[in-house]
Amino acid sequence: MDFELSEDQTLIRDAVTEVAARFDDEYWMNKDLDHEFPTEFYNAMAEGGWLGITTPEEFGGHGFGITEASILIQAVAESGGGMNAASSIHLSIFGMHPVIVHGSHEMKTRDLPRIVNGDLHVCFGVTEPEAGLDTTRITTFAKRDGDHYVVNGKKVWISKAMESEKILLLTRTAKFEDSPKKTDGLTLFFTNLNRDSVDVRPIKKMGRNAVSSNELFIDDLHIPVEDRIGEEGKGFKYILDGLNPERMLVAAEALGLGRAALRRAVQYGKDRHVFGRPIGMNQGIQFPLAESLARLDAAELMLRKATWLYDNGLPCAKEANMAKYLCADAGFEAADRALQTHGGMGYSEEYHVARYFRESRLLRIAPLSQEMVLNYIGEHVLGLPRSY
Amino acid sequence: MDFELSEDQTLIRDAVTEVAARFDDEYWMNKDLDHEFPTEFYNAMAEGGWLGITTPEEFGGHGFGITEASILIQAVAESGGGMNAASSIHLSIFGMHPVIVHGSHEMKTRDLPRIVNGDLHVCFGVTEPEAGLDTTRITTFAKRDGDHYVVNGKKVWISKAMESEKILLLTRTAKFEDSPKKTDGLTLFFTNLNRDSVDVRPIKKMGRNAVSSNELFIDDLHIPVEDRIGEEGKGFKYILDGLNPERMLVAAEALGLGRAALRRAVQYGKDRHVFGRPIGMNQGIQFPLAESLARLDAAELMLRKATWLYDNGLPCAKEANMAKYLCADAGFEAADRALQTHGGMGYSEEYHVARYFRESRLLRIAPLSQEMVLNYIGEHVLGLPRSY
Amino acid sequence: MRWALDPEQEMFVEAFAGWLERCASPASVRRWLDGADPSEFEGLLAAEGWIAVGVDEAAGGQGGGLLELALTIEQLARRAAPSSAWLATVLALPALGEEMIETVLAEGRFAAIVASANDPLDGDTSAVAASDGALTGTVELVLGADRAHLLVVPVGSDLYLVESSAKGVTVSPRELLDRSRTAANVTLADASGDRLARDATSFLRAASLRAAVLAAADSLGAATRLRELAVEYSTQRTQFGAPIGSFQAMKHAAATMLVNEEASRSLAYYAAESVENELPEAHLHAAAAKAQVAQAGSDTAESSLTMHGAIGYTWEHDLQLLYKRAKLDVSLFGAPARWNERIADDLGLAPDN
Amino acid sequence: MRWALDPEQEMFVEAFAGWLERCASPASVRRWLDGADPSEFEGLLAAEGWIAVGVDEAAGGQGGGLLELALTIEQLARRAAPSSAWLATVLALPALGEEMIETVLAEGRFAAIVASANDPLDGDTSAVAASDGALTGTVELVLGADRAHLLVVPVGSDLYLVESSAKGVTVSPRELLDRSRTAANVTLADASGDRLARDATSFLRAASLRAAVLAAADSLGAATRLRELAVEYSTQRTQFGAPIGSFQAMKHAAATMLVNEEASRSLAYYAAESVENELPEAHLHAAAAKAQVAQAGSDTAESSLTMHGAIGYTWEHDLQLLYKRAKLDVSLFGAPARWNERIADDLGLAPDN
Repeated sequence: MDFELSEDQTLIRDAVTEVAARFDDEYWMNKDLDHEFPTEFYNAMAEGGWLGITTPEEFGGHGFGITEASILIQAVAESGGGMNAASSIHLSIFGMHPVIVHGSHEMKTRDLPRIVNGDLHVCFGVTEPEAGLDTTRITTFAKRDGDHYVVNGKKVWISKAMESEKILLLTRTAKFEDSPKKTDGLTLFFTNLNRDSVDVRPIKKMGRNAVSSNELFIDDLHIPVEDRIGEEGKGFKYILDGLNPERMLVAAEALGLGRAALRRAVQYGKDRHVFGRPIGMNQGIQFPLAESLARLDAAELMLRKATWLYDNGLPCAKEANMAKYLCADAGFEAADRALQTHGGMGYSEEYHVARYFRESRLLRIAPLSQEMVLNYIGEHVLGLPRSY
Repeated sequence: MDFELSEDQTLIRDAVTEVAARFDDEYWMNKDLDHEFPTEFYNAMAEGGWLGITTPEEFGGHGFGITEASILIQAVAESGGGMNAASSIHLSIFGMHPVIVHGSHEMKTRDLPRIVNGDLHVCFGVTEPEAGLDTTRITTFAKRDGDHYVVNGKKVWISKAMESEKILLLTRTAKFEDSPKKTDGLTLFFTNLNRDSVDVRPIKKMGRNAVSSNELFIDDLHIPVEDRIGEEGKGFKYILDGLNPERMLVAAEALGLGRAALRRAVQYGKDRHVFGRPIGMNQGIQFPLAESLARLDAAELMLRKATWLYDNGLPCAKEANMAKYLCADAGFEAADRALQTHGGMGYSEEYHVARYFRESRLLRIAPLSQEMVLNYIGEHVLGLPRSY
Repeated sequence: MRWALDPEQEMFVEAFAGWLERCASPASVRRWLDGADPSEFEGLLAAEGWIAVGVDEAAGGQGGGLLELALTIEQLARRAAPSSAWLATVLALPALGEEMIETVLAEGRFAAIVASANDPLDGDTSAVAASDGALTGTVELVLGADRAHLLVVPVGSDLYLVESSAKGVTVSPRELLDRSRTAANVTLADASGDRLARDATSFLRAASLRAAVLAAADSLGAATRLRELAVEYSTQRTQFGAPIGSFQAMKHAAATMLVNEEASRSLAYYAAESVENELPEAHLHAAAAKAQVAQAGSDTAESSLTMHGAIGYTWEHDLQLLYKRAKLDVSLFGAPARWNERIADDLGLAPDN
Repeated sequence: MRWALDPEQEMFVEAFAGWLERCASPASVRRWLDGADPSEFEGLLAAEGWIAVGVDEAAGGQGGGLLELALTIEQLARRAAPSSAWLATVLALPALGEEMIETVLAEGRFAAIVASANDPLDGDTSAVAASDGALTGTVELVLGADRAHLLVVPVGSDLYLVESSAKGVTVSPRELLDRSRTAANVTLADASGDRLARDATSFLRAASLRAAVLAAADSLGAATRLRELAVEYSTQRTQFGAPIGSFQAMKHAAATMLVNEEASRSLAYYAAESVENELPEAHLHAAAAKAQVAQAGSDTAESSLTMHGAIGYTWEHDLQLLYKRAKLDVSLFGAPARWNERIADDLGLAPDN
């Protein structure tokens, strides 16, 4: 065993932390209040070459693994940028995985370099209102018509669709009821998010307001065949590949957010004096913060193990799920305690910990609920019968 | 980073698991109920050479580190032997550290091989009723008289004193009030537990009853100077060296115990049918068990990191404390949930999970309370002011 | 609205507590528990009429209702006194007719409902089958069955009365970690029973609510004593040069115990009156009392042990008796999860998937 | 013993709920909250006399006590209706004489006690100093100060009445995440005030207990609605081919909400009556209600959001209003930890180390 980060990894963490530090909490607070995409931050990350951290070198990237990607995104969230910062670049960092593995050479040559240089904003179109967590139940349909497909349907919770030029779009090319296996008949595209055929409506939400979440109403969207990724009907499999790394990135974001909240709480505990002594001297304040640190550190180790397994081609579903659960849990707990450390005042828009709290709460729900993770562990790790 | 156990470590874990598996839950239940030392188990461990896992090779041991020792003791606890199994060998495994580092060559040559072969049982005499967690407050006094010391005082919570031939005994050779620093004036001995001068009285307790806990009434115990470890007045420092490894071993025991409890709970969840279906199908049963697994796994990673740091000569106090906290917490939680999975019936002497529960509860109190760990993290890691 | 016990209830508590002070000293309790023989104390409880609390005076009882029973068990729990015979009997008595109750009380006999103490008492009643008054079947973990002379056996929607000394009745004691309560498996093999006039369904429904309230009150009593012990210890014990009660974590723990206790008392007494008066939401009040009071009692047990440190883990210290009692009360007559299932059904949620 | 609200109280709740149904529709509430302008609703509350609940009829009030106030705020919270002006006023009024109260009510004016909403109201009173009736000092985060015409200012053991429009008074609104309540910092710079006849210490002591009970009742109201929304949603939403209400984790969550709600209702109402009647342990009952009811409300908020999933996180869904309301109630007028400190002091533990 070896618990030390590699030299590259340490460099990445430090360099990204340095870039992110240029954008302070005020910046993020304002972006959040104004519901405004953090373009300056995004550009700084692109200029630093960080958007291509996992893109193969032949397409302009660095070719690093999920370990480095998770270190990067954690540093970004931990800076105080939280989910606003992370979501603005999340898809660029690892979302192109299906394109990299299964896309045509033309697609890769055409699109990947533009993602690396920040020119091309992308979003991920999977979830639908009626399907919920059961992806195979999506109904957005792509009907083949000569050299293109005609797509109709509705998507929901599509992050950054407002700001995106292209979308990674999951559709059905065969209906659920006509497919031999429920995971058959799904087809993945990477195509232009043509506003003439797609109505993009942002959803107002409790937090992470700098990056939009959207409903997509897709009405006869024409997609050229060459925008299809891999084979028709194999889309679910291509998405599945990315599921565990996705969990790891979300875990990293939750972790960073929790550390940001804890940092503020500890500082407040030192600075704020009541009856002539810092409130952090109170065990009622100090113990919960100390415990949060222990839980964050342990969750981070699980995340590191998960990314290490993935990068080494070993099975990692158990660890990816656990990392998501533990990081989301420890992150939210830290944010909640930070709020409490700040007294009720923490529950005021003026304090950044309230923003961290709202964002970290989201990570327990989406993109995967804590309960679904427990279902996974119960069924696939402990071997208990399926409970739902 | 690298999350794989070495070949040696895997071998140790598997071999110890195999030895421990010869002693089933009934064995431990009976030893516990009868308050009887598990001699057969102890002998089997001695015969396998396991008692010398950290003893240097020149004194008959294997010369492994705390990583291997913690893997060993975890496997022993995890077998179902729990704290009874672990406590029967705990001191032999790593407790001789002060002797190995600071003892005279004569002492080492005389005693260490007998510890490795199991012939010499030892105990650790530090805690006193009035001193509690504040070791510098002990008052057992060793007065120099020519070529020996004369010791008087009282010790409490001395595990295995009943069964031990020798004791590692911490005394004061200068009173607290006469010492320039409160950590000065303490002196450590490794000497015979002479029953003529020491009255050993077992304390009845809620659990871990196969290995005694004792009060020691020391009345004019004569200790030859050559039984002193290192210099007079430096005893605290010698003990301090072993504090972090001690926390790691306790963490490993708590972890093993938690895994034993979880294993039983999962099995019961599969086997027990109510209304025609296994109770493990209920999310109310399944989710807590799944979460416990995640917490145990994360705590184990913290423990591994702590032992890795120690074995590599790196600072490890933060991780050692966190490992103790997380393992004791996750272990107790798992035992508590195992009890609940068994219904109220789990709260019956007949079920092994009740034994695990009693033992794991002890580990949150002793040898170091969870609150003291939080004090450490709050003060020394987060940099908050001392709270007590 | 009455915001305190009425004077009669207060006198009752005082009288019973005083009696316990005399008749159930800590040393006596130790003797009964360590010796696993509570019969001396049970005999006293019966002889002095404490077991007739909650029974109409017309049936030879002392009067009072579920609240008085709750007050009784609260005091018993506070001293970790053996309670199975008493508790099983007061729960079983309402199944019998007035005349029979009078006889049972007069003879100092004990009774028990043959249903698992792990579950709400109105669970499955199919374990025992009846054929011409001959009963056959096994029920595990019946509270106080080992102490009972009379067994009230649910069979479908009927109730039968069986003498525990009758042919075909086997009562196998079970060992509980909490030695202040006892339980046994009851096996009936063609045992003869008399069918009682009461309908099993309504009787067990009421009994399950009464049992939930009494388990809550039991936990409350144990928690009260656990809090007293912790506060007392924390003013005496010093660490790092100061009484441990001066450390903030200890203060918060002690205050939380007291706050929980006050809340628990309101909940338990309110639930007792609600069940007694058959309020429409009595089942929710009983479930709330069971879940919250027992959980609070368990939390207090943990806190008290934590505050005591290792001394609390010793066999000689009374803490362990109360700790185990509070812990058992969580699952006694149905863990919160079991009660939740019923309430979920009431909420109109879909049946299990 | 009264185990339900009396008919008059029930009629009161019905009338007020009906009035809210008409005058505070979800759309109106949205408008008030999103526009950060609750004045329309506040005006209605005053004009229709709802703010005079809990005030003696002799002083122009509607009669009733703390329980009636608790019932009122429970209904307000259930709809996430703006409540600071109302709450601040009912807490401040008892500082004034009967005649003045009558005038204030008749004129539809609002009042507020100048003390931090973060702490129990009877905290430090040294923030403001008086010199010949001229007051100077700053108090942060005063609930409803931005809505108040009159400020009741504690200065040591005295109370002063200050017009918020007076010279030297600066009221700076603070932004809370929960938009259904508002707060402000109050700065006085040689502001002139009239000394009131009431002693600050006893007034604030009583006010702090009343505030704790009302924060608890507020949380209870929010929790009730959060539970209703969750149950409704779980019967409609399907996942994996079944309504999510059929999954056991959902059922347990829903049942736990309901059980918590019942327990909370008992605790909050009991504490209201205990404080109203100045029972010796009223402070414990208030602290218990504050700690447990607000915590249960916060738990319900979490569960309800979890049951809803992402839809509950949207701005358009009412859940977020109630979620934030329940969360704020935990710290409003003192987080449980703050109350615990006082109780620990009562327990006779040593002072802080």
